[in-house]
Amino acid sequence: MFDGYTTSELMSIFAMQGFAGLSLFSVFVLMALGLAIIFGQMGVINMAHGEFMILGAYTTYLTSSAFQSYLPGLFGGYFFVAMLFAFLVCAALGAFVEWAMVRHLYRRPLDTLLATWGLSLILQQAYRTIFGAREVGVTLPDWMMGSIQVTDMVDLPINGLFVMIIALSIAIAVYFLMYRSGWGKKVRAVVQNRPMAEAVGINSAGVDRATFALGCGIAGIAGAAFTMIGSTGPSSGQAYIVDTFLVVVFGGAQSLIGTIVSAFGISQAQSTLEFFLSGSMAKVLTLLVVVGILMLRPEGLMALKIRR
Amino acid sequence: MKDSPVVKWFASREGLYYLALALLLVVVLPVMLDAFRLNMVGKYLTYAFVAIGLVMCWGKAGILSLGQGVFFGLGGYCMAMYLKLEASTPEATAIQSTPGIPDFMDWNQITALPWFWEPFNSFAFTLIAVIGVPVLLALIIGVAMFTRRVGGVYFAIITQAIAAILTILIIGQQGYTGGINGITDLRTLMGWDIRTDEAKTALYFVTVALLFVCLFAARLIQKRKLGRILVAMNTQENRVRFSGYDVAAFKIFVFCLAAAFAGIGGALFTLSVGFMSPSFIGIVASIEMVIFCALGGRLSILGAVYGALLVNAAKSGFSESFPELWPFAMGALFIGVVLAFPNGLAGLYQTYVMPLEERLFRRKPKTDGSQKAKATAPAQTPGERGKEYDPLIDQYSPEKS
Amino acid sequence: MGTTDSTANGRSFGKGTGLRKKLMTLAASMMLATSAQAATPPTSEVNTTGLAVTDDTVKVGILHSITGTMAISEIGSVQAEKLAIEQINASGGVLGRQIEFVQEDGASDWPTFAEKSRKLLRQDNVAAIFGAWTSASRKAILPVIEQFNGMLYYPTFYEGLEQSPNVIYTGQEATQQILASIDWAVEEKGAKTFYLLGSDYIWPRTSNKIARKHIDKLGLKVVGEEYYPLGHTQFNSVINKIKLRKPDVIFASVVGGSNVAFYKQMKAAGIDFTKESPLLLTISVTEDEIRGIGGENVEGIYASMKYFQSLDNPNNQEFVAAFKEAWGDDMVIGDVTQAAYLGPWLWKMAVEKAGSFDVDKVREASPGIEFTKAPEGYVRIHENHHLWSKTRIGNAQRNGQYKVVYETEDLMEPDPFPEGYQ
Amino acid sequence: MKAAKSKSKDFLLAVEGLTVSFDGFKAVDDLSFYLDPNEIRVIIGPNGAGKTTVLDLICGKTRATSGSIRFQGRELTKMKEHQIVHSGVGRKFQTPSVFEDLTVFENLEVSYPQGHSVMGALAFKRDLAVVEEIESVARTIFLEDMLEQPASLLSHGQKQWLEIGMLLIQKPKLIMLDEPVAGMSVVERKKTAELLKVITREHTVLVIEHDMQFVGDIADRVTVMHQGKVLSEGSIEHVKSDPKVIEVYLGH
Repeated sequence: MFDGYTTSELMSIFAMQGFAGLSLFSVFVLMALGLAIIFGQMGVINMAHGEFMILGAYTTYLTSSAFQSYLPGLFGGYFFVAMLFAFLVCAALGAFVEWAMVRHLYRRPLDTLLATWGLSLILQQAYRTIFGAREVGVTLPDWMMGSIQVTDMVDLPINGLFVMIIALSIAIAVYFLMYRSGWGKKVRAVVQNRPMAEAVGINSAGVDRATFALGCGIAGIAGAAFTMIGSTGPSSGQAYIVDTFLVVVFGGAQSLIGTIVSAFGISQAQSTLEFFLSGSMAKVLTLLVVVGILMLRPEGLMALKIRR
Repeated sequence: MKDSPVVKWFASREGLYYLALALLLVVVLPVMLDAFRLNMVGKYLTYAFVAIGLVMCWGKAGILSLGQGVFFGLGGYCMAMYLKLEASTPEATAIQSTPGIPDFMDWNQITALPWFWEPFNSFAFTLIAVIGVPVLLALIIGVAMFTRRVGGVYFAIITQAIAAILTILIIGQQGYTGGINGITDLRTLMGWDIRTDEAKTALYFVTVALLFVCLFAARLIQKRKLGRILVAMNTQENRVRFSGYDVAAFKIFVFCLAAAFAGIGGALFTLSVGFMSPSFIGIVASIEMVIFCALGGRLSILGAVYGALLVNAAKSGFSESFPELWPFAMGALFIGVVLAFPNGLAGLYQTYVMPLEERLFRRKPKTDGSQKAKATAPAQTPGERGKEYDPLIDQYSPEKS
Repeated sequence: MGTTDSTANGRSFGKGTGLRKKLMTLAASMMLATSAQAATPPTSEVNTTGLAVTDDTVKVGILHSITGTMAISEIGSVQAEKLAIEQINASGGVLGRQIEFVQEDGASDWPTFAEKSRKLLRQDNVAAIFGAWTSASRKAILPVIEQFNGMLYYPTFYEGLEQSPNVIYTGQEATQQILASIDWAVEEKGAKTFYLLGSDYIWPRTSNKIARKHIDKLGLKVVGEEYYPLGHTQFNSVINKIKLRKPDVIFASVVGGSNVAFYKQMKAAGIDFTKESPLLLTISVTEDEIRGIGGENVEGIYASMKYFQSLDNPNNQEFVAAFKEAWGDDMVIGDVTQAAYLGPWLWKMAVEKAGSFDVDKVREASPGIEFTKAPEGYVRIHENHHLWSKTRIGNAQRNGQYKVVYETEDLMEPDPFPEGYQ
Repeated sequence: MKAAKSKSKDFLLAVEGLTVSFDGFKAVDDLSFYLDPNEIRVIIGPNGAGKTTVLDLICGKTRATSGSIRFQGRELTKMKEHQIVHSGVGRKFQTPSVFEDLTVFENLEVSYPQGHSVMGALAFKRDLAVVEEIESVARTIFLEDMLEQPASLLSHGQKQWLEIGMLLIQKPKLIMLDEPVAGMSVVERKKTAELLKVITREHTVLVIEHDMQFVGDIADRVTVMHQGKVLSEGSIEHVKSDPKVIEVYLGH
């Protein structure tokens, strides 16, 4: 299939394809980080994760409308404000959901799956009632929609770069929060041994709520970022849920590093296959490979070997 | 006659539950409803097959599959392939560029029937495939997963991924599968027009009959040691393993059983609705099937039947009067059942209705429940022990699920 | 002719200054007027098959998804059909009877469509159904509607390969939409190479099959053909392939949420559609879709449809005004919405031509029906139950509207089973 | 280490060079020991010495990194758990793990060594022989009056006995018990010791225990483990007087 192209053309395409893989990678990382915290660290199967992302996207939409109406001069920078709002709104809803629903189900992980699925139905219909069944168009500041021309053929999309930067910064922030801060220690203590953590004076209910809220908040930021590359509609969130869970499970549920490694592996596989095959077959093959590897190695890529 | 075990069983409390269901499905509903509504009930009942399988697989053995739609769909597709071939006679498809093959193949420039369609010309093969294909896939998945001890949440997510893969595959290979439209416009079964009211009513009764076959099969398993081991496995997998059981084999068995039930349900669905499409294979359909089971009571096979009936009836009813509210109601149902009634309808029945029954039964001391005490004749003992084991009276411990 | 009269009344409604209340009073006075003037034919004459027709009302069904993933697309059709029914009622109804509609939700689920269509035909005994959107939902309804001899008015542009006596297809079938647009791209824009891209289901695949045959016939070249699963949101790889193969035209039939991702990512990858290199020609992006994608992301693309909201003719101006008045100023109207609006009118005219609500008579009366007041201009029902209509090319503007740059001179003949394209 | 003689058919169980490591940490390190038929062997050792891991390795719950476990001449390290059980090894866990949803009778019935395949379990009939066997075991474990009780209603000690009973009914040759008297009252302890005495008439028993009093009551020989290795082995008096043992264990 590469007949008749010059070497420089091919080099450019490979460079662009590498970039495509990287930007898919950052999309996966963004999707999966919030879930890795909620599912990996807390064991809650949050099927409404996609809906939290879309809530972030709608928040961005509202923020952009507000800026257009009231602060048109600052429109270029609204996105940062929107991400903050998205985080706060989603975290607040997350905290509420944890309080009302999830905390009763910590010992029944499969039941969290059903309850959060119910939540996702309700959220979807709520979006439909509030924002209408149609997708909303989120207007982006012009500087975000362009591309940087590196060579004649190589254009790097700015929004792709931007998503990458967000993904990277959030991944680093989460890493420091979970592994380098006192709060992270508490979270891990609660995850590993709840009664013991309580015995040493950790408010485990508070930690749970904050952790769940954090995971939802990150989903919100992901949703905000996805307005740049995807659609914002009541049921857009469902498109992400299978991929997201596979990324987290494939990485080894309890390992954040594993999540990143698996996001990298899956995204590279998918984007390479997409280049050579049709989109549908690429997707099927990628999923099959992931499921196949999971069958051989159920604990995921980076599971801790624990002495039980 | 009076002493025949069958009569005795029907007079027992458990027997009465089955009688009540039979009465409802065979007499009350057909009398009350017109052919159209009865056909809808028949469609709901095809979901009950999946729900019974889920009770065995999830409620009893603790294996939550989010891919039951896959097996339902495969059973349905097998039946649909047979019916489609019957409908695609060279005369009926004369306007096609290749007459005699299903219309969607013609649209996709396929000029000969693909090899894997050929056997579906045979009705006998189709009947075997309806159960065989889902069971075979379940066997492959089961062997791969359970021998490697994949369980719980991981199993749920992997089955979900399998549902996603199959959906994309079926939609993508539309020349062979009918794509997103599915296999439509099915008319006759061995020359018998399945679209008429009479046929639909007849199919309804076939569905009810097969449903009871599956119910009794599930009940038999529950009553046997096999059923006890399934429950035991759910709570103390290691103890079962170190009591000398090959846990994986039992899990594979119950997963295949659930797949077989789902396949039967799917085939009946195709017959009663008249087409099959990939939307039954997907994740949404699969999760909805879990809620039928959860609402009815995840430990009760009878509850599962009522669950499937009620959720679907509510869905139709609600969406006729308040279409916008339906998703809210459905969502609330999920959350409510999980939070407030983890045992579903069967659990509620057990808590509120059974005490009343208890009083009724106590006035008549000559029912079988009174033989609880160790019988003096040792020959009696083996049979009588465990007779109190009722599907509805199972203890449920949510934290172990 | 009754037909012209009633549409004229419809126009007066469209221009009407305001509120629904006014509409209602208008409708009421209209009713009085008709019943006083023209004698309404007795029910026993116009309804011999047990449809839900009384001396002053007739029941029809509206069957679209208002929940689930397809609600996004189908709501516009519901709105258009309701508007048409209101206008028809305001103008005196059909054979002197007011239309009552029973609305059912297909819930984006094909069996539900089948179930609800059975309900409409068996329980509600509706005289006609306006509904379905996706091919899959139509395929699900089709056996039911043929079995119980109902009448379906189906609004969406679709893949063809179908011709049911019980369906009137008010949208375009694939050849109408595709052939003219490729000819246009070749003649006006000098296109030589094409890249075909679509969502993975029957309509894009059939459309691309027709496009490919036509391109072959013209002696030109298809340099890529590609399908993505519905709901797919990552298009970077295909964008790279497009950059590598440098087609003159990207012929796109991506649908739903994927659209948004596709156009945003194209734009971000530095492809400026206004430069027309490559030129993007779509058959799936109506004004409705642009609202979700964002006008700035599709500025410069070309769409081939039979209707654009910006069409400059008096019929359309009235229609757009009435639609906005009924459903809000921020509404946009796409091709399918307009086609859905035709349904009730075409049915009314067929009923009045037949002088009966009986489905068989309505079917017989349908071919040859002309609707001169159609927003798209003029349409006529073909023997094959599809519509004769013009095909137009629109150029997308930043404000989300299309500017019509080309229109076929003659009406395109509908050809659901195109010879040589199968 | 008097058991330095190499493999001989006389041993019921011969563990040689057994090693398992978790991510580099060797929980059991080149461990060897041998059990004679009908012996009661107690393994003691400080926390983390690898005692429970040894039982896990023998019954197949954990897979050895290297080394061999021969039981009546058959290599266990390559067998599946249920095959190990069928070859005659029974194992009781530290925390009582009985089926709380089932009655005592059913608990014992599930363990009855028949109908272990799927189809077998479907066809399994509760005949007179089964009932008699269950009743006899129930007498041994002091639960003959509680057969119809759900296991969830039993006391902690009774659950421990029930689990031992579930092992007995399998008729294993080797019974492995992990801290069988932990959490028991004084009376229950005494009864358990009695029970073990009865059991050893027909079985070889391998016990992990902390309670030195109890160890003294029952043990034929004692193996002391420390950091995954055998520190000392012999009679209770022998190990009690071994200075290495005193230093790491008894001295605390």
